Amino acid sequence: MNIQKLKDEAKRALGRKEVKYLIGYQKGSYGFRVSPVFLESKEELDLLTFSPLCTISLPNYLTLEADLIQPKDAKKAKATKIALFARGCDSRALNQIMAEKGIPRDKLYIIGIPCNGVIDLKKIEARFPGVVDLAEVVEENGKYIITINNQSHEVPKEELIADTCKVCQYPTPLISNKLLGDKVEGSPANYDDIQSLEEQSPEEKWDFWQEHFERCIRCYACKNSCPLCYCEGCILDKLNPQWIRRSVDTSENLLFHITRAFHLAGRCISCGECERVCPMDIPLMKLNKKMEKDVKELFDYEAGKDHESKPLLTTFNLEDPDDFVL
Amino acid sequence: MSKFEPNIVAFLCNWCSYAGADLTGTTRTHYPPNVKVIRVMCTGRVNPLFLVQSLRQGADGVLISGCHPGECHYLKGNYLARRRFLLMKNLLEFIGINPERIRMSWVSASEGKKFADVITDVTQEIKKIGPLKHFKKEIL
Amino acid sequence: MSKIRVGVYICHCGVNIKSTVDVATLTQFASTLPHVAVAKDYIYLCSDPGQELIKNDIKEFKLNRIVVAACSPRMHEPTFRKVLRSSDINPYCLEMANIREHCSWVHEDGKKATQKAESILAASVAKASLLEPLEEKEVDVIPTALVLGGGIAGIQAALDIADTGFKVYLVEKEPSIGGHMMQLDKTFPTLDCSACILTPKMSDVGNHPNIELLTYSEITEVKGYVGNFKVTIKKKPRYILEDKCNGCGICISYCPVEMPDPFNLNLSKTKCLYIPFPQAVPACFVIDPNYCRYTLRRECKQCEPVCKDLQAVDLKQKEQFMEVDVGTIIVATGFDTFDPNLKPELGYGLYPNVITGLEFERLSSASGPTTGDVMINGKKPKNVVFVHCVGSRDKSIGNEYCSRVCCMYTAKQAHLIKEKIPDAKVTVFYIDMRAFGKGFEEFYDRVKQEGVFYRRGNVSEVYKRGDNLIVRAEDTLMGQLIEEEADLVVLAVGMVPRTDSDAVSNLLKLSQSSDKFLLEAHPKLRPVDTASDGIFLAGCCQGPKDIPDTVAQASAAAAKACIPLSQGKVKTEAMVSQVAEQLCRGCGFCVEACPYEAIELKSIERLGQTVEVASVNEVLCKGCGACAAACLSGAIQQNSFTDEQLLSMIASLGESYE
Amino acid sequence: MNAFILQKDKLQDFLDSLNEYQIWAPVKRETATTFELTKDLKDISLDLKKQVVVSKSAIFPQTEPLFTFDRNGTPKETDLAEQRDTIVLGIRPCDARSFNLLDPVFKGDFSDPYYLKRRNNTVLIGIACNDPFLNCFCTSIGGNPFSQEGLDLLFTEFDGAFYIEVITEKGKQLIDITPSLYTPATAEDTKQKEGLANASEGRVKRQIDSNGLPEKLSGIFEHPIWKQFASKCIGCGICTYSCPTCYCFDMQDETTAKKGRRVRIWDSCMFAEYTLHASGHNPRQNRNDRLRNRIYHKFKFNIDNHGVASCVGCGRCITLCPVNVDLIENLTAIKELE
Repeated sequence: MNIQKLKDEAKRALGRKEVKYLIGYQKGSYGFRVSPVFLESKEELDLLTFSPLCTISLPNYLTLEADLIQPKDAKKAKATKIALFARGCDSRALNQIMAEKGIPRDKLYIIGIPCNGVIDLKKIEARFPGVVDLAEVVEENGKYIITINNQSHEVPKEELIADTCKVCQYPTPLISNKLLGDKVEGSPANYDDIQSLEEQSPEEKWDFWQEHFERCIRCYACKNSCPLCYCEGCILDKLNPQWIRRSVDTSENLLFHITRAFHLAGRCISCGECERVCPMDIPLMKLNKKMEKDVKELFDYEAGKDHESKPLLTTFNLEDPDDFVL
Repeated sequence: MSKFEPNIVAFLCNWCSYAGADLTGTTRTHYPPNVKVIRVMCTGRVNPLFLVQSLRQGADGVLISGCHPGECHYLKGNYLARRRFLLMKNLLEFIGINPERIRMSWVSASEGKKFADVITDVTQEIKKIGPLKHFKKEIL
Repeated sequence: MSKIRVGVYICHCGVNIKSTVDVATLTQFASTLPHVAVAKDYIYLCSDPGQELIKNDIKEFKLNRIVVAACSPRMHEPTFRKVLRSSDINPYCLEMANIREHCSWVHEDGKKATQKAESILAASVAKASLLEPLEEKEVDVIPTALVLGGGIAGIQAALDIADTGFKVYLVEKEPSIGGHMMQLDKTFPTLDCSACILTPKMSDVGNHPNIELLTYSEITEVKGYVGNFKVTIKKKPRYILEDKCNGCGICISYCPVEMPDPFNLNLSKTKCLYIPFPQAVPACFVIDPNYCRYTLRRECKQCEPVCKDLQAVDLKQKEQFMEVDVGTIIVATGFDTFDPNLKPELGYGLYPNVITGLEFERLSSASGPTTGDVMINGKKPKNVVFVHCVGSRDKSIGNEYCSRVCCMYTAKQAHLIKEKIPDAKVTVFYIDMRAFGKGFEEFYDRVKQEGVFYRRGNVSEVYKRGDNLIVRAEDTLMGQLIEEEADLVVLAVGMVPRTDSDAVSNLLKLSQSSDKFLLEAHPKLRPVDTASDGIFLAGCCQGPKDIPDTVAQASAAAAKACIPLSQGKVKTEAMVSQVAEQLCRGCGFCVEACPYEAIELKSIERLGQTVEVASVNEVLCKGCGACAAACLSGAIQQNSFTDEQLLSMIASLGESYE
Repeated sequence: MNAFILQKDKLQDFLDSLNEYQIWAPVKRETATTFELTKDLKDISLDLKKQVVVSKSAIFPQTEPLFTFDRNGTPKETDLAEQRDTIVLGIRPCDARSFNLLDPVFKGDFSDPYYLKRRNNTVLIGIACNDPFLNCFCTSIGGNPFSQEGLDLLFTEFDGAFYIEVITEKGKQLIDITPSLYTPATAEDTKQKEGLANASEGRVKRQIDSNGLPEKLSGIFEHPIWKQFASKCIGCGICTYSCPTCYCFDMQDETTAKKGRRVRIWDSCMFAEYTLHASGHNPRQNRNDRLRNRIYHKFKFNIDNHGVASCVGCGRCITLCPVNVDLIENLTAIKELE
């Protein structure tokens, strides 16, 4: 993605009087990190960056509890729109949020960016440990050119790209006010790793998951980083009734992850944030992908395909599978 | 077979399956005493999380039973339940819970015999697989 | 809030419970449960002394929640709710523990049954201690009814309601009321003329001051709830003004277009400006826009000038919509006859001398295309074969039910053949003969004595050999294959739900049984009610039936429909859903999940922001709880079935009480 | 006290010599590295990175049952006598130092028997950081990659051996179990260790200037900078759950239909529910209120109350933050405010 094109488009967006601010990415505070940024004026445009390191889900910021950005420019006091960059998965998140009335379409100005995948931070930080100085990454011909302290390294894309991006079906935004750059072809639906787990015996499956659930520390980073987890009051926080005990043990953790995965069934848009942010490396996307696969195969439904679709679990088809019912 | 007596929680809709279960009683048709019933007005009320909550609270299996397709007292509750249930069942199966523990049936108000058959079948299947060990049954 | 004090009452039900469940142990167990202030057992709790026991205890122990461990709540919940109400406790603070139908009657081992009863009871106590008092609201009833369908069922229902003194809208989609009954020749088993007994009722309808007849009309939308339905009705254009046309019929001769006559099942022709049949109510003509040259191509217009005095012809008429407010609705939309094209082996549509029973009625009717002579290709048939159960009791086409009228109408038609063509050979192939009604068996006997051959056999094929038809069947009594020659084959087609049955069910939010007929609220005890309060069923829309049954059901439905109308008020469901606005994100999942459009989003202020939250119309809500299961944050809850209450039962049942 | 050398091939023997104790140690799992109560000594892996789950769980566990009760309401307290003597092995010097910062909380106005019992019967064996990790800033907040503070023994990894500094009597007792495993360290060894220490200290890249922070913070409670910091915060609990000095907890009664228990569970001031009142009012309604509180607590209130910042410079909150909320960046910005 040509950064200048991006800035030009951001400039145009910020020039609109109805746009309150723009959510984009800026360079992070160290190493490979990138940070979200909230731009209110054209003067701040130089902060903008865009690279395969930009993993953080920007749509997530539309649904956080309170908008902390207060326009400094008095003229923008009445502006209602938020502009933001959106890749394929982000656009699906936006569609899904809009379909669930999380934000109205007319409050968004979406700058779509076809996406070639993002880097898994855990992978790159393992490959180049201890990098504090800001590093830069560009993608060229199937390789990442990584510049650290003026020294560049080439790594094949395969080795660093986030797993979820490898099987991304919708890299090109499905909704946008302005689409920058050329369409990127998505990969066909691929659920090989889900299938191989499905084929195992109940005991083997449980062995696999038990080891993961046992580790969870319930920091809720998965929940909070998810652009689709934004209930007004999460049932996990409730005391009356208490759906999940606060005790951190395999049993309650299992309950938490089932609840989370189920609440995302037909809603998860496969951005992979939950898994990327998990400090305990729990393969959460396996749960989400399992739901995605079933929802698609059983009910011919995909989350975030358009911003007016009906929710999966409040609708039905007369022909829905029935053979499991006694 | 072992002496394991499974504890099974069943969610029955008021209009069909609960009435069907009543009929089973009226006709004195016997079935195993392992299943305990929670009455809801409609299977559409059954939050799929109730299934997993039942398991974590100590049940070895769960059953949802409602009206046959098209016969829902509330028009579509059983269709909604069918969809929600299937997804939850698949999710639980995916993490290693035997799908035999999570069952659904259509039992109408006139199918007292079928209700007894369903309960007998569900109980026997769960007896075969044994107690559920994924959730800690005691918090102490 | 006062402290929760639960009273637990365990019924012996004579020996019904006591002989299996150890009630003494159960009572002792109950007294150890949390919040239980008193636990007692009694021989018959539903008896007056049993009810008194509870009432006295409520006072003495200051109880505010009651658990009755006895029979099914479907049996005696109303009884014990009354006990609570009369003791000034909210009737919804009652929980029934079903230890009879679900325990003592289905288990033999007393020890295990007692343990299970303990589990059931503990869960009920857990829920009871969380129950909240609920309020039943009252709404006014609009003292008007709407009857949908103007066949004999709708006619009877409309007349009964109108005679009771309430206004009725009778909506019929055809140009005249009368329905299928009007097409019949004679009626079994009494052989009185169908039209003769029906037409007086039709004119009663036309003349009744309380009936507003809306023919050639359909309902397009139904909103609201019992007592306050808002129904939108579409009046299709007749192109003849009903209030001006006097039925003189001069215009007909000027109409140059012929079309198949729908009343005669296309067996004859009529003009496209027509009256369905001479006795039609209203006696008003109609122009079929699918044939009229003016409506199709803006040509012709010959009829208009003819009616210059009355000016009743209006070829520019448009469809009109009207909205009516009614308190109750009766659905009497009738049936279709089975389409025998779905059984191609019977040769219908292929051979003109294979006809349906209803077509036979028109052939035999004095007002029919042959003025009552049974003629095929201008000849009187000599060999007539009737085939029973066409489209009924037939798994291969998905209709497992018996249509209940075909045996008898075939007998009647066989009799008519014998009457009109005495030398004809009449053979009836039947599977089982069902002559269950008053006078039916006698009539069947009479027909047999008239020389009609009844052969028990499944017809497998009708085919042509030379000029004649051959009906091939297996005689299941003789166990041999037989072939019967015929020059007329009459298929006793059964009744099927109307093609618009799905549409009606969607409009009125009615359930259908698996055969697609509309579903009654209870097959035995509420046969004319539906699951939707204030909507009742009459006639064959609910399932096949003959004329007397239809009329009886129509009168029953009318009586039921008049109850709210005469009471003037109805109580609404108390176990409705409620929204905790502070937890609601306004996603609208509940709105989608609700089968009754009882939930909508409304704007509220929250922390200085305008946000949308769900809002329940408590009158529309029927208390199914689908919304509560759809809500991710638990913001919407169904009264008496809240997450907290159900989870408390789940937690309790998870325990072992062994 | 003195120092010893343990050859690496004797490490297993060393671990075996500790069989009277239960051992918390870094464990290499199939997919992640954790710090846990080891089931098998073979799982222990000392060459691991800084663990996500901090070693504080060994003494201040995430979930701690305090007592149980039955339906009659009779409580049964957790029997502290059943606590086994514990070794925490492979703890980093910053993490070891954190216990000294936690102690005033658990034995201040009120003595917490659960914490103190564990604290007293736990031996801390540290491993010095030959290489500082990403975002380590211990040296600018009173710590050091080779600091002995709070430790009983400190291991420094040499090529084929560990250099063991005996810091306390408790530590000495461990060495005395099987003295034959060790050889006394030579002056050469000590010099080598000091060389490693100096080199490591020099490689700590990130720094903060914590001087004058409490004073600075006093004047900026309502400053818009908090909204700016928090605008990208997503409100998860990683920073606090991974922090070795965070000690906030919640008390919960967990019940089944027949019995229950009271448990103490870590809580996070970054969760909205942390300060949510029963009335529905929340004094820290927004993310900026919560992020501000976290920084105030660590760099003002704790200094006011205990004379030291509640931070050991481990950098976990920075490294693990999913959205690059960077404590050092924030503190630096605060220092630079007019």
